[in-house]
Amino acid sequence: MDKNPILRIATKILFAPIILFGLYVQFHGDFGPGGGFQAGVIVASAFILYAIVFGLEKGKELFPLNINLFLLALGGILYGGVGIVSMLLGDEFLSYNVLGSSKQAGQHIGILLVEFGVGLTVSNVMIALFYAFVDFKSSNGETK
Amino acid sequence: MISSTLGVWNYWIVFFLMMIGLFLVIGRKNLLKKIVGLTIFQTSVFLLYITFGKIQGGTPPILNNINETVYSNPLPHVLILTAIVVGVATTALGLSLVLRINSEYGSIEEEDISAEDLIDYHDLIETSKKISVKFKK
Amino acid sequence: MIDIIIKNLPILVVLTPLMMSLIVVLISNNFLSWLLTLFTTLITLIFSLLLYQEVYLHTAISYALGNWVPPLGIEYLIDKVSIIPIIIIALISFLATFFASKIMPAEINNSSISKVYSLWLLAIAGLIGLVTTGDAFNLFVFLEISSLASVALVAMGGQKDKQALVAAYNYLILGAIGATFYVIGVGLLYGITGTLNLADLSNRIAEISDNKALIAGFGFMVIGIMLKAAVFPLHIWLPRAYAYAPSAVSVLLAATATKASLYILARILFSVFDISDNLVTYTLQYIILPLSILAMFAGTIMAIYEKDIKRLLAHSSIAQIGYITLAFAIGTKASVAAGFIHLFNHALIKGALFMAITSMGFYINKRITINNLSGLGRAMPITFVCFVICSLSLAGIPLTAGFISKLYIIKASISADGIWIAFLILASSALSVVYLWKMIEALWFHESPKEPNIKEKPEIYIALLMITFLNIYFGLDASIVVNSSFEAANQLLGVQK
Amino acid sequence: MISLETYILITILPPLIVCLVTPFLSNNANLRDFLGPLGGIISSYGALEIMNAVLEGKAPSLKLLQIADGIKIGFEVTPLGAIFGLVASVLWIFAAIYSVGYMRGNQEKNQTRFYTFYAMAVHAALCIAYSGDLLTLFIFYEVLTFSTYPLVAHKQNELAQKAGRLYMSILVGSSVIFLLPAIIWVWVITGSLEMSKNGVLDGNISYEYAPYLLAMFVFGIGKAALIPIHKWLPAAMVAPTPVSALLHAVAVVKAGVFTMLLILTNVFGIDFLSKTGASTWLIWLASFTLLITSIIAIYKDDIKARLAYSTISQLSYITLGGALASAMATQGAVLHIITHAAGKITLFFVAGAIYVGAKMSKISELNGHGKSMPLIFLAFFIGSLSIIGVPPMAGSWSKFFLMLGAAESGYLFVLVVFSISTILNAYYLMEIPARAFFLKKDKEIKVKIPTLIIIPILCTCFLTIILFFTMEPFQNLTSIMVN
Repeated sequence: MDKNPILRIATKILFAPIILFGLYVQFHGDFGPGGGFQAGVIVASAFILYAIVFGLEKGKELFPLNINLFLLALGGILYGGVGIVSMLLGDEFLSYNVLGSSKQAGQHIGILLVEFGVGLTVSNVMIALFYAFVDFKSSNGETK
Repeated sequence: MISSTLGVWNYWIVFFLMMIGLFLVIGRKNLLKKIVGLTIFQTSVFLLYITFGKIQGGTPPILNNINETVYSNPLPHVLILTAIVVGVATTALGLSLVLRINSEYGSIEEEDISAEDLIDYHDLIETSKKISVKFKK
Repeated sequence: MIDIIIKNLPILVVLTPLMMSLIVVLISNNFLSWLLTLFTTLITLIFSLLLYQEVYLHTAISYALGNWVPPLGIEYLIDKVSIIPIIIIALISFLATFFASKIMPAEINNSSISKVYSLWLLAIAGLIGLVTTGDAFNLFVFLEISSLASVALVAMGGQKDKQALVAAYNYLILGAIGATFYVIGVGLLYGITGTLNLADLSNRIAEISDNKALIAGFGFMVIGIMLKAAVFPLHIWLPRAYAYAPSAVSVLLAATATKASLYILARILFSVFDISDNLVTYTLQYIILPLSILAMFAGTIMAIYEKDIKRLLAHSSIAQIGYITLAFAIGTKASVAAGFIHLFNHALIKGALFMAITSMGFYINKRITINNLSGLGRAMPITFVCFVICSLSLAGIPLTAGFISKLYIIKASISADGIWIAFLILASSALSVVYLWKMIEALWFHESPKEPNIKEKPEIYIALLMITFLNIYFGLDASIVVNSSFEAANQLLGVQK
Repeated sequence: MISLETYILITILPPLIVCLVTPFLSNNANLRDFLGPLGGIISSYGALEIMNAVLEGKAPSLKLLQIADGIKIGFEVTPLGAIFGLVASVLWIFAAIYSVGYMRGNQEKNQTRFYTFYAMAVHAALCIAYSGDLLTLFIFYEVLTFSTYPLVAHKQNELAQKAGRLYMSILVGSSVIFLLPAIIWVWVITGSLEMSKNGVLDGNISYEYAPYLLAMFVFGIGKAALIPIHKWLPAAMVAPTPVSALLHAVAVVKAGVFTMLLILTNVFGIDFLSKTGASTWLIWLASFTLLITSIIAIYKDDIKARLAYSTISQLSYITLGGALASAMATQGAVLHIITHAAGKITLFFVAGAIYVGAKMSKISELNGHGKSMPLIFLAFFIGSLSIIGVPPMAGSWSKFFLMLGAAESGYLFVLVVFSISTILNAYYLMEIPARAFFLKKDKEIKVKIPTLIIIPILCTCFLTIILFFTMEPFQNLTSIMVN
């Protein structure tokens, strides 16, 4: 497939807009439809598309497995971290009110961070699943 | 009577899908088809929840400035978002298991697999018989 | 700092293993990842013990997640009932992690050990979350977290024996069906009552009477949980999953996985629905009671004819689950308390037995069948003595923990005018001596073809000694377990009965 | 002044200590073998002191452990317990000496394991004797069963293992399926696990249920070897003779009938039983067992098997004495525990001595060997006389009281049963010395019996005679018990 110029060019053109759209969905999630789950899948689709067109090797060069695993964990840690910070600030777990100067600001910051964590994890899980299935023979075949 | 039975057509669809899914899981001997069935089964549950959340004439639950707007219940949607994620995880894990099984057994038909396992089990019993004969001597 | 910890204990017991599982997956050093896991389970255990203290100070702790007040937000509810499974899971997971140090590397590829520990913590977090949460849907999520993690753990046994994959697959499919059944039930109840909070649900259900969707929802929920709890005849996933999982995983799962589900079953039957309700009474009397009795005998008889020891123990688990559900099914305060006593004691017993058997398997490095055990008892006296003590405990021989639970179950059944149930329980426990004795005889009296030369490793037997000690300790001083279980039953069944 | 609690410990701890120390002495055989008799002497001293205290009307008690509300392990000595404790500990001295002679003379394997579990079994028996409530009784009853399994299966061959399985399945099965629920039933209806001198059931259970509860107890106490559950005792005879002697003539079976008597007197109460007639069926069952096993004994050629059936029949005397539910009969039953123990242990010792000395275990092989082992067969003769109940042997007292009791309670057919059984006893026991002394020898056999075997035989043999003259304190104890 990597010999086909149309696909290659189209992928190169589309790659950045897909990620951009993902980020839009991610950060617009505060006010409208959207959020971490959807954005994560969209962002992941960009990397998956790249790997499909240019081959798994190239895809792994672009987005190595260990970074994938690290970001996957980081997303979860970010989510939990927000909760822990709110606990340290003397409120319940994941209570955003205490994060900012006012309750509203706190909610903003909280939602943003948590959704970002979700987005990171979802996109990386998607990519990890893709790698695992495509790469089945060479690795052990264990999904995460 | 008819209207009250057919009027709840969305529930009919839900339970129709549910039965299809369950039947596939139970009835099919192919491990992959079982997973397909499982997914259909889970999807029917998603629909069930969404049905609960829908209010006739309701709009998406996004705040607008028109008074007396009827909103649909957003909670089931949120729940189902979670349930979808769970479903994806289940499917992914199931598929990866099927892949592994295929590479180990060379088949994803339940009969082939249980036949091979049965041979293994008989081996176990045979060896145990041999060993117990040894004891008696 | 202490204040913060005390205040947030209900979430911390879940959060600690959950967060640490994300960190452990990043560590490439196997020993370090084990150490971190051990540390995490230790912290969880300490938290859960603190929580025990707190619960007895305040009778029940309600924790609103994100400060959203229940019943709107998700509530974590710890009362005298849920603290029992929390302690069980925290305790067993600590001991099992300790036990895993040498066993795990022997069965798992070096590269995937830290991932296994990550899944391990995830499973623990799922199980504890299952128990702490007071929200019906959150419960489903934790149910799936724990079962997906357990499935993946079981599948790790595939590196040694490919049958583990099939076992894991069956576990996955049946587990998913169980969970989906549960979630259908929750959906139907939500449709009627409009709430997901378990406490609120129970209040609103009390107001509704004679609603068909209510009955359907109840049925779906109970069947789903029974599938998860491996109540006979919904147990078929269990023996294989336990038998082919990696050794340490069998220890963890056998001791904890079904216990959490059994707790949920009790919660649904007695707390969400009301025991005085005909629906519950009929379910207990005409469904759970006969099934439990069948389970007691079927499990025991299957165990008697089984050659593979891990499967044998799994079959015996089915019988033991039968005792617990039987105690629930009798439905008096004393019997429910007895059920909780056995819940606790059986976790200790089965954990110990699996530890003993799998460490024998570790030394001989073979699949553990009854004949491979010949003469091993003499080669490894410490493991053997622990095994004998814990089998006696399983058979319900005095001075062990198992005796206490059997004593209370029988007492409860006799005081509920069910002396025939007492006879059945005792008959099946007498039968269980048959398979236990079969193993002990093989271990001690049979001559093995070649006398194995084995040196027992302290890393492995220390955990075993600890859990065996607990088995004896709770047989000699059972007042803590007994009192907590009676408190739990009081809280679960309310004051009226 | 040592307190009474300490005396309980002095009695029950030595066997436990012996049991715990023995495994570490496998390299030092002499010290290991010396421990048993030493422990026996200390235990007997404690048991004697306790008996004196009980004679003065005290009831020594000791709470060991509180398991949970209402469940405890504790000791409280009853007159019956004092007697059984003394019997078990005194006979342990002789049996320990004897077993050293036997095991060495026979060159048995795994001697350390043997002594370990031997001491364990004695410990359990003593704990049963002094147990203060039903649960303690049950717990040590089970401990006794489990600790004797390695002894029964000592030879580790197929026969021994089969016997061991039968032994375990009957004893554990019966106790777990019947005894435990019966105890819990009592717990449920009386609200506690305590026993009391006059029974605890009166007023708590309706008369129609009492026989069923009694049946659960009777069939639960497999160690008392009533007829449908007696098979384990002959099977257990594959064990080395010291085991058969101490455990299956004294500790285990006596623990069974002791439990039976304790249940009949301290749970049901004699008055309650005679008032309700709940034990009438037990009289019939015990009489039946008594006769049938005596007849079976005649047909057994193996010495130990014959002695085993004789034991079953003698145990039924004791059960029968309890079931008659009269003061006199109960006294007779308790005394029979002592006299039969002394007599039967002598007989078993002799059987073992013949096996060690001449490698013979069949009665038909004994013809004419009386002259080569005169002391041994004389002891057997005296022991038999005691069992049959001929004065001046101890056994005559207990039979006398049992018969008085039967007359007192009005079951005259029991008297007939006793007389028939006595004739049968005489027949099957006397055959052995008669063959040895009066028939012609078939073949010459070199006989060599270790001194350590002969000494205890002579001691127990004298004991049967001495007991005839010193029955008074025991009789006083039993009268404390029934009044």
